[in-house]
Amino acid sequence: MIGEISPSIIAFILGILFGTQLAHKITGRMAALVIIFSIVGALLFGAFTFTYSIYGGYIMPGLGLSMPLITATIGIIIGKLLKGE
Amino acid sequence: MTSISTSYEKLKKFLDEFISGNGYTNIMTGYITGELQFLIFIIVLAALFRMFSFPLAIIMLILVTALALYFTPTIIGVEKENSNDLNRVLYWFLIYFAIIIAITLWGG
Amino acid sequence: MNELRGKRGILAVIALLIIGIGFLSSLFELAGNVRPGVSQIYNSLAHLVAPNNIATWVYDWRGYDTLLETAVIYVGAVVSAMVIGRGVVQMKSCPQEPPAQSKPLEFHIETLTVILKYLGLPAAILLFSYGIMVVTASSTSGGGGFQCGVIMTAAYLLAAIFYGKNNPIRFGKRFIIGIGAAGLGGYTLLGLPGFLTTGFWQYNIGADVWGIAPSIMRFIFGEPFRLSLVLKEGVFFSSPGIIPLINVAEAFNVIGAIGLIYFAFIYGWQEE
Amino acid sequence: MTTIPSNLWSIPLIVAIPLLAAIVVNALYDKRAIRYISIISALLTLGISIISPYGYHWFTGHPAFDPTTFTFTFDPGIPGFRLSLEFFFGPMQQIMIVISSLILVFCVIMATSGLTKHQGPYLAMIFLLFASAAIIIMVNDLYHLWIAVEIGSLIVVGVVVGSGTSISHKAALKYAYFSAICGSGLAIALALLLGITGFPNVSDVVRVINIFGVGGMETILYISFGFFILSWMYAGGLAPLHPLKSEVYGASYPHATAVLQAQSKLMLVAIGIIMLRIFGTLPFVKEVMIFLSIITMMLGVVIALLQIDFRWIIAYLIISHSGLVTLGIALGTKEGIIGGIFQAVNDIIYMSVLLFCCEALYYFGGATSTRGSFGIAKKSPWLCAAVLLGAFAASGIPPFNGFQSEIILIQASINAGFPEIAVIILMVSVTTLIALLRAIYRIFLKPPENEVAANAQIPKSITIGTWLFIILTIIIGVYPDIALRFIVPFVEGGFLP
Repeated sequence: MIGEISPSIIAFILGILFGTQLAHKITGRMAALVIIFSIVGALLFGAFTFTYSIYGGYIMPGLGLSMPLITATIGIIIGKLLKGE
Repeated sequence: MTSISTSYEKLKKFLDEFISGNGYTNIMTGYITGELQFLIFIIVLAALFRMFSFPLAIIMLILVTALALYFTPTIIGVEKENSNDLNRVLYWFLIYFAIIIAITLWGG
Repeated sequence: MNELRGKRGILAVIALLIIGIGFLSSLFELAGNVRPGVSQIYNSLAHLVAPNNIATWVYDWRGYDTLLETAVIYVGAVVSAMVIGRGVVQMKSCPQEPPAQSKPLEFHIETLTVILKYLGLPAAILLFSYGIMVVTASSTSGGGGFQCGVIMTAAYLLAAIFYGKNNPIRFGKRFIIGIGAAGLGGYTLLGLPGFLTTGFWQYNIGADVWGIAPSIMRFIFGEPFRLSLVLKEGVFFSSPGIIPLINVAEAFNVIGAIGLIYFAFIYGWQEE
Repeated sequence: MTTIPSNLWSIPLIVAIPLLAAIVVNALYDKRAIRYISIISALLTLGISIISPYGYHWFTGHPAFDPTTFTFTFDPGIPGFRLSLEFFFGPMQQIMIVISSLILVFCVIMATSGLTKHQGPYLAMIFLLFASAAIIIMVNDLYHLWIAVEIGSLIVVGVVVGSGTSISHKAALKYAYFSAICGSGLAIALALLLGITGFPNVSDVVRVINIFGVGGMETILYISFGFFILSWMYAGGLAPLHPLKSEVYGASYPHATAVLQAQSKLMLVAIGIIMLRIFGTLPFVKEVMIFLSIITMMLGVVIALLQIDFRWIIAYLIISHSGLVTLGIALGTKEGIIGGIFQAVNDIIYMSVLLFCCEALYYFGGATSTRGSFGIAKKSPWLCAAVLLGAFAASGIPPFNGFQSEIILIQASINAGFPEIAVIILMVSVTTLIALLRAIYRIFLKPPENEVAANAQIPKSITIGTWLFIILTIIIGVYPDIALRFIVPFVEGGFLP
């Protein structure tokens, strides 16, 4: 269902919006660190209840990824890159 | 017991402590009018207690009149109790609330 | 506390006792006698709206109430900033004492350890994405908007503590005010589609419990958040409608409001 | 009034337009566009409240539940239980909101022309103040009631703080302190009511109490009433919280005080009527309300006699006249409620005249203290005439509007069996005149001893506003039916049609 993707898309857009508000320099290593952390976090938080597909974050019983957390982190880094500096 | 003229003297003495010069007569007028108004007000208010019971109203009327005349000028006390100090407002607030609850819960 | 000493203190204690006895006796009477009333009807209808009862009740059943509760946060922030000196007005014709202007706080960040210095920024970024995750999760779990705002501003405060004036999260004055205005304004305006099509303000046209909205509006606002609920009884489809959008607006409003309070208290407010 | 719709279009707009205007002007902060946006929004609100028909609005579009047939209905004529929360816009609400928004229009014009540059947040507060007043007068459910009182008190703080002086900061802080007590007290009262009835809608609460009774749980109703009274005192500035409220009135700019006093009168009327509807049948409830009103009336007017600043005299008189409003409602008879609501309308109008005149004094360099004499009558005779007429209206002298409502109140109290109250009302009106004339004589009439600005330019908006409201006082005074035809059907129709 489309309701399972749209949270990730909203999270991505919000990430870009707030990413533009970062002023500090972000190195490539830091970006990689943050994304890895976010994937670990996504595993910990799990998929939302009532999601039943891979794109919703549900992989198998007991294992799910919180997709908005990952897309938000990517969005923040992209937003930071867009802003430049 | 105090008469009106001695009440005037007392008020004048009270005002002399913090007022001098121009505003004097104007403020004195306000105080003496306020004093008389307040006396009448509380006497009428005491009479209103007849809505609860008639004997209570008579007792209140006599009591309030006697106390008011004894304690004149009352307006100084009224002004003092009217202060915007938080603790004083809170105190009166508590008293009012307690009286309201006492009257409504156990009055009947 | 001189006012409450002596005779007055005793009277105040007696008054408090009377109030306490009255209040407790009323609670004692109420215990076990609560009438369910309208909540029975609410419970029987809640599943029609969304898989999320709390969000449904807060946003779907209550009208201006929730909107104004959101506005309370906004107003609180504006008033706090006014106390600091933002938007203080004076009569042009009649000069008064100059308004209070608060100075920024003084920071001592020399003692920062290396770990904090290098992990502070990633932590702030992860907190940001956590906040965003919370607000997007709100279509399937309770609340979310307010929590997102609080988490985001906590990240802001954290970064301010770590880095002081060189805050890597540089919420500017205009960004904070703008996002707060966009949040509360967006929340208010989200009532408009329902108002224009059905006549009821903030009618949840995406969920459309009572079937009074035009189908095109139901499609626009309902379809993006439609979920399938796989239950024992079968598969159901339901959409929270405009509730996720309201949640995002609420999050923006709270970020603007609490961010403004933090900004004004940490960095002071100087008119440029 | 043949059909009363359950989705009246105007109700949400009356609240949403000020809310959106507040958001926009706060974001614009110091741009010139603020002036135009705020004036247009105020005029829009006024226009909508004038042309709007009467009816309900059920927010979020959930229908009523008809307990006899177990069906849902959008027809408000059927006595069902309301699922969603409702506002009601009737004739009484109409006249109250029209007059408040008229004040809002003038207040906004005065503020944008007379204040310094950074006026966005301040104007936002004034718009929200109006919105909270409009909500509270239309509200018919417990949730909105609470939130309107809560946001109303917070906004009062903002309006007062806006002037930035130390005295206004103090006043605001003290007022905010009590909002914590009274706001949560109202929440407790509403929670208790919700607990024993199970319905958040006031009409439903009343119906449940009337049909099913409270099952021997009167204690809960009484405690709920006690907390209700606290918020009534707080929102309207009744004794013993009048020192804080009068400080709020005195410490803000007079144009803001005009909106503030309108808001608190609306709060008094709205909460008072809700209290009468829910608790009116309990013994001792009306008596408590009557005593509270009388004490407020007399303390306000007596303390006003002692003040030495025109602003503070008006502030205490507003408090005192709030007591007149609540007295009428507390009497509980139809006549009394008509008198109380009518008094609120008149009070808002003539106090605005006095406050606008007080605002004009700022253009003479802020000469509001009665310690000096400024001889302003010579410099601006029309202003002096206006303030005298305002004082006459406030003290109930015919042919002004104060006379009409006070005579109704006096008759109502005599008919209710309390001639003493009639005496007190008369004394209050006489003392109001004394208190005002004291200040007017010193500031306007007495030959000048102190220097004031020689050629002060009073803005046209103040002059127009003052005279418009004076004309209103005379029109209502000569022809009271123009206001009463809004109020009487509301009261005679059993509060809610």
